[in-house]
Amino acid sequence: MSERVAIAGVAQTVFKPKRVDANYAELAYEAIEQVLDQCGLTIQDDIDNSITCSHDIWDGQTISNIGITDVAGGHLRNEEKMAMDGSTAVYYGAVGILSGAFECTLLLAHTKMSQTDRNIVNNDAFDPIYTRKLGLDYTSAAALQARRYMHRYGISPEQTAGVVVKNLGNAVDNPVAHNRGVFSVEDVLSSAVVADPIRRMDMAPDTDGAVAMILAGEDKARGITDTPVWITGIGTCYDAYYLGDRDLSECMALGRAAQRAYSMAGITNPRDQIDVIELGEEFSYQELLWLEGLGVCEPGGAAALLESGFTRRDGALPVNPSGGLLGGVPANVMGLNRVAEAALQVMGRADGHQVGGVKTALAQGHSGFCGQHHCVIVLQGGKEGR
Amino acid sequence: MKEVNETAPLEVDQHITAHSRYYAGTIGSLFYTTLRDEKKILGIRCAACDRVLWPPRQTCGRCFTQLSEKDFVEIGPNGTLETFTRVSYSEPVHPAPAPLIYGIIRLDGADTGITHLIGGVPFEALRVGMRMMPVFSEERHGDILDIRWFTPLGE
Amino acid sequence: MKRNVAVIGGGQTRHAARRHDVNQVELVNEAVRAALLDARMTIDEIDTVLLGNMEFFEGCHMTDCWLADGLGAYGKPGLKITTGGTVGATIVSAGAHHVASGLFDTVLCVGFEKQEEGDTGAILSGVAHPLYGRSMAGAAVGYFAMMATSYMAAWGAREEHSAMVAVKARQNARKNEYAHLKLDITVQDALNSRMLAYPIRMLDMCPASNGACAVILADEKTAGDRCEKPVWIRAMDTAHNEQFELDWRDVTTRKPIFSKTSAARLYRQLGVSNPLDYFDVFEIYEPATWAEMVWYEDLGMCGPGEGFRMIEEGKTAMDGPHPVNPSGGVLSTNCIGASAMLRIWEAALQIRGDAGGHQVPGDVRRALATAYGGTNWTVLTALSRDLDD
Amino acid sequence: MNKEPTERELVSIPITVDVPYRFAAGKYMARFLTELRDNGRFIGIRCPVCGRVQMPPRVVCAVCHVKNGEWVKLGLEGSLAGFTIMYLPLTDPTTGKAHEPPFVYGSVRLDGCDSVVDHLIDVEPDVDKVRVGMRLRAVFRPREQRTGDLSDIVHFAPVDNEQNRTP
Repeated sequence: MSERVAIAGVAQTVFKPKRVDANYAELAYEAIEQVLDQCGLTIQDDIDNSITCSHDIWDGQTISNIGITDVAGGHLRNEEKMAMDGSTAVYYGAVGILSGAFECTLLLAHTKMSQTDRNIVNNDAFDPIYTRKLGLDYTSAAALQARRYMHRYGISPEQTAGVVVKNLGNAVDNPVAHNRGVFSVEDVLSSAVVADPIRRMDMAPDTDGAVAMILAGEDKARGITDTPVWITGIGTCYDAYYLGDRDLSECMALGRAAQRAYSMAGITNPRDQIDVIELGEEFSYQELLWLEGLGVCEPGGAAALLESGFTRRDGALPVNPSGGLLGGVPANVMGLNRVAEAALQVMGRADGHQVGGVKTALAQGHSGFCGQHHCVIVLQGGKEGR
Repeated sequence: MKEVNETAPLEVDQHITAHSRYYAGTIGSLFYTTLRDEKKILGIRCAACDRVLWPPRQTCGRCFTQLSEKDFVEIGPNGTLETFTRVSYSEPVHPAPAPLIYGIIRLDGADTGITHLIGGVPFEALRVGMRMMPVFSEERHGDILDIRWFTPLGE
Repeated sequence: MKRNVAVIGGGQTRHAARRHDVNQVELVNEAVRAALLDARMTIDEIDTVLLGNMEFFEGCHMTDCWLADGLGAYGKPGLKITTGGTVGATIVSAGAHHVASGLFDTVLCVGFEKQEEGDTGAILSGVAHPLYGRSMAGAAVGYFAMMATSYMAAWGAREEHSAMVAVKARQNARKNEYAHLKLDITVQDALNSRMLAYPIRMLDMCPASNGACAVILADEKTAGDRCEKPVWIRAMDTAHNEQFELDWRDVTTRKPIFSKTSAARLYRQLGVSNPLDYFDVFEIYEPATWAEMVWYEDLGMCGPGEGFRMIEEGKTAMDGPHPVNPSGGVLSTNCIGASAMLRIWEAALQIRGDAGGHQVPGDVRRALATAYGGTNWTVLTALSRDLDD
Repeated sequence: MNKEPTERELVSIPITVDVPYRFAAGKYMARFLTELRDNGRFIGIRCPVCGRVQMPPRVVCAVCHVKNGEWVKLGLEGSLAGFTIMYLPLTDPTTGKAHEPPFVYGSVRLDGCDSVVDHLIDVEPDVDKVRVGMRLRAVFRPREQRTGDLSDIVHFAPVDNEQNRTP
């Protein structure tokens, strides 16, 4: 029985726009094999729970965890599928270990976005009675949120483009990212308009890949690694469903999820107490809006923070030093990748994009359109993980 | 025999095609029959939190109060544009070819917005805060496209 | 687990083939309100909300977000899990972990399916691997038909035995006000019903139902403070099974099978040597009649090949010594995402003595619930009336 | 608005959910389907630890959780492991066409393989004509009609031998 839960290992496939050579089970196994090797664990002797994260509609198979039961070690064992963003798999995995039911849990998220059409998939997240026939999808919904947010706080397209410039620049140094480069604000603003004000470069690209992670109770974790990353705060929260139910420039659910995580982790001033943030910006504006929801700054204040260099990799509070989702991370995998990148920062293993002196990191993920459900995870290393 | 990696990648095209039918329930049905037959838009009032909601629903999500047909109120038909976008790509799930304009309109008398199509106006003319009115479809079947789109008022 | 977990309330909808009067949000809400009423709680007293359903069965993505109003999840922590037909029990297991973790004192667990809305045939054939067997998929009925031919060939059971299970389920369902198929049928009626896939006939299979179930879990202190008849979750065990190798249909297989493996682990946790002595009532997940007889054997209620004798001798009848599915079971009500949770909730009702018309005659101290789904997956749940029992 | 709920029209909204996929078979399934299509033969995979031979080939042995790598050629013959006579017109979701009932549907265990494959069995739909254990042989479509799917096999037909003639 553990009072503390640690991330003991992390492995990610290289993310690519398309993996024609592998089906999703093979893709998932690449990450699983790596993380088990890295930690010196076997399914039979060490893993007592597997949580997978994907969606039937993305996978093109009903009850699609059938397709990864084998590689995830689910045969005659405990396996559950979190049909949400991968960040929530970390949340649920931590709950399982804290309950005393499990000691060592394998987390897995995979998606092959290349095998279908994201807009058709995401259209099915709109309720069939009042909104689906309008043809909405996550991009058009995000565009409505982006304009509302930008209008309310006077955020300019140049400012949201600044997020893209920063993150694609950061992604250059991330070995698993595929969407990267040194760009200017003008480059972003001259990319094609997809759903005004969102341009091609403002969006996370279609990506195939998988992430695997080992969560363990304290004793087990210490046996696996010298650099356990303690999960010291977790929180989730649902928001209202319909786009018109809420002011899209606000994020109540993120605020509450963060508050729960902060109170567990003893964080009263996130801006000072957190050393690095990896958050889920499927669209560039979301990095700004989510920072406000996380309480890093006042509502409407994130753009100024970005412009001041505060969130650069060498800034006071680096945000998405990995390149974030804009660097190319598959749907559903997004949140597990956010937690993985935050954990790598705490471990000091973020090859090429390591930030100095990370003791406390925050990861955020969201499910649904425009942030209907948020999940916040606070990670701490060494002595801080108390 | 050949090694695992020696076979050329193979891809197969398939569709999952499901013919679904969704029931609006008693509250949703009254909304749609009223829209279809009378060209009126109904919202539902939650007395507990003093809000009028669109779409009408049987439970107020904020305070969990159970609502019923007695709580129906007519809203709009005009309202205020809260946000909008123009989508430049086409998908088979779209009601019409691109470009499509979407907006969220807060109807008069309602506290939540309706997400719908916007038409009859150049995109460049749209502004947040604009007054909008619905244009009803000639042929109405009892679904959300019984409203053809919203368009700026009085232009 | 670190804290004891009790079922302190629950509720279900009226289950039916048609529920045109409610949308999915309202269907789920019907069960949530019933559970809150049963537990004498308000939604404000619920710490977190967990949803399970068969993702994609209704042709909807991210259903938990859409259903948030009906679930009472607005502003609350929560999540959604999908594991196939087992999901209703998986959600209760997840809820138990939430309570045991010490982070939450009260958890609302919800499972539902509105099968009439989706295209069940198309979605079920999607269970098969897209490039291996989807074009040939024999559907669930084909699978259980092979189990049946295997069972008859191996043990000498006859179609009459299947009919007896079919009759028991529907006659029990007549006493359950919420059940879907309440049929006053005889063995002869079952044997005369339409052949679907030899030897499985219409009345040998579960129906497609619309319905929802909700269960409220709490820690020991909360349960003691506010629940007169808490029912304790004593042990749970999950076993999934590998892809492509569906050996349950071969009743003589010697490979380790999900059902027996899971039962052995659960019994070890509880120190059960004879499940018939230990448990007073069973609620099992039987998508087809033959699966019920195989469950008897796999749970160790009898020896291999003796399951059909148990039904023949009336041992599992509502007034028999070892009642199985007094609720009418999945054969009478199958709203998939709720079905496994209904097994647990019905078992809890039996322990509380609150099952009404289908309360079994004897004293019920302990009950066992099973789930079934995916490619031979299960979740087993053991419940008891007393914590020190 | 003043009609009784019971007599009120209940509205429903039909929507066809149609999602396109381009599935990558992956290394193991691609090899299997390519052999099936091009050479009309089956291949399985042997687990390096427990030694069982599985079809279709897959990346890991779920029991041992080790990576598979040893291909095994399988013959076209096997035995019927289980069956049913299907009376439902089951639709092939990949083509939208129904398999016309009644037909015999069964599981065939190819010789030397631990897995079974479910397919159509070319036997009269009569309980007395089908028997668990009967010997069967895969009948393939002509090469030019094969696409790399189990439907490249027309059915499994009884092998004309002593065993099959004896009821």
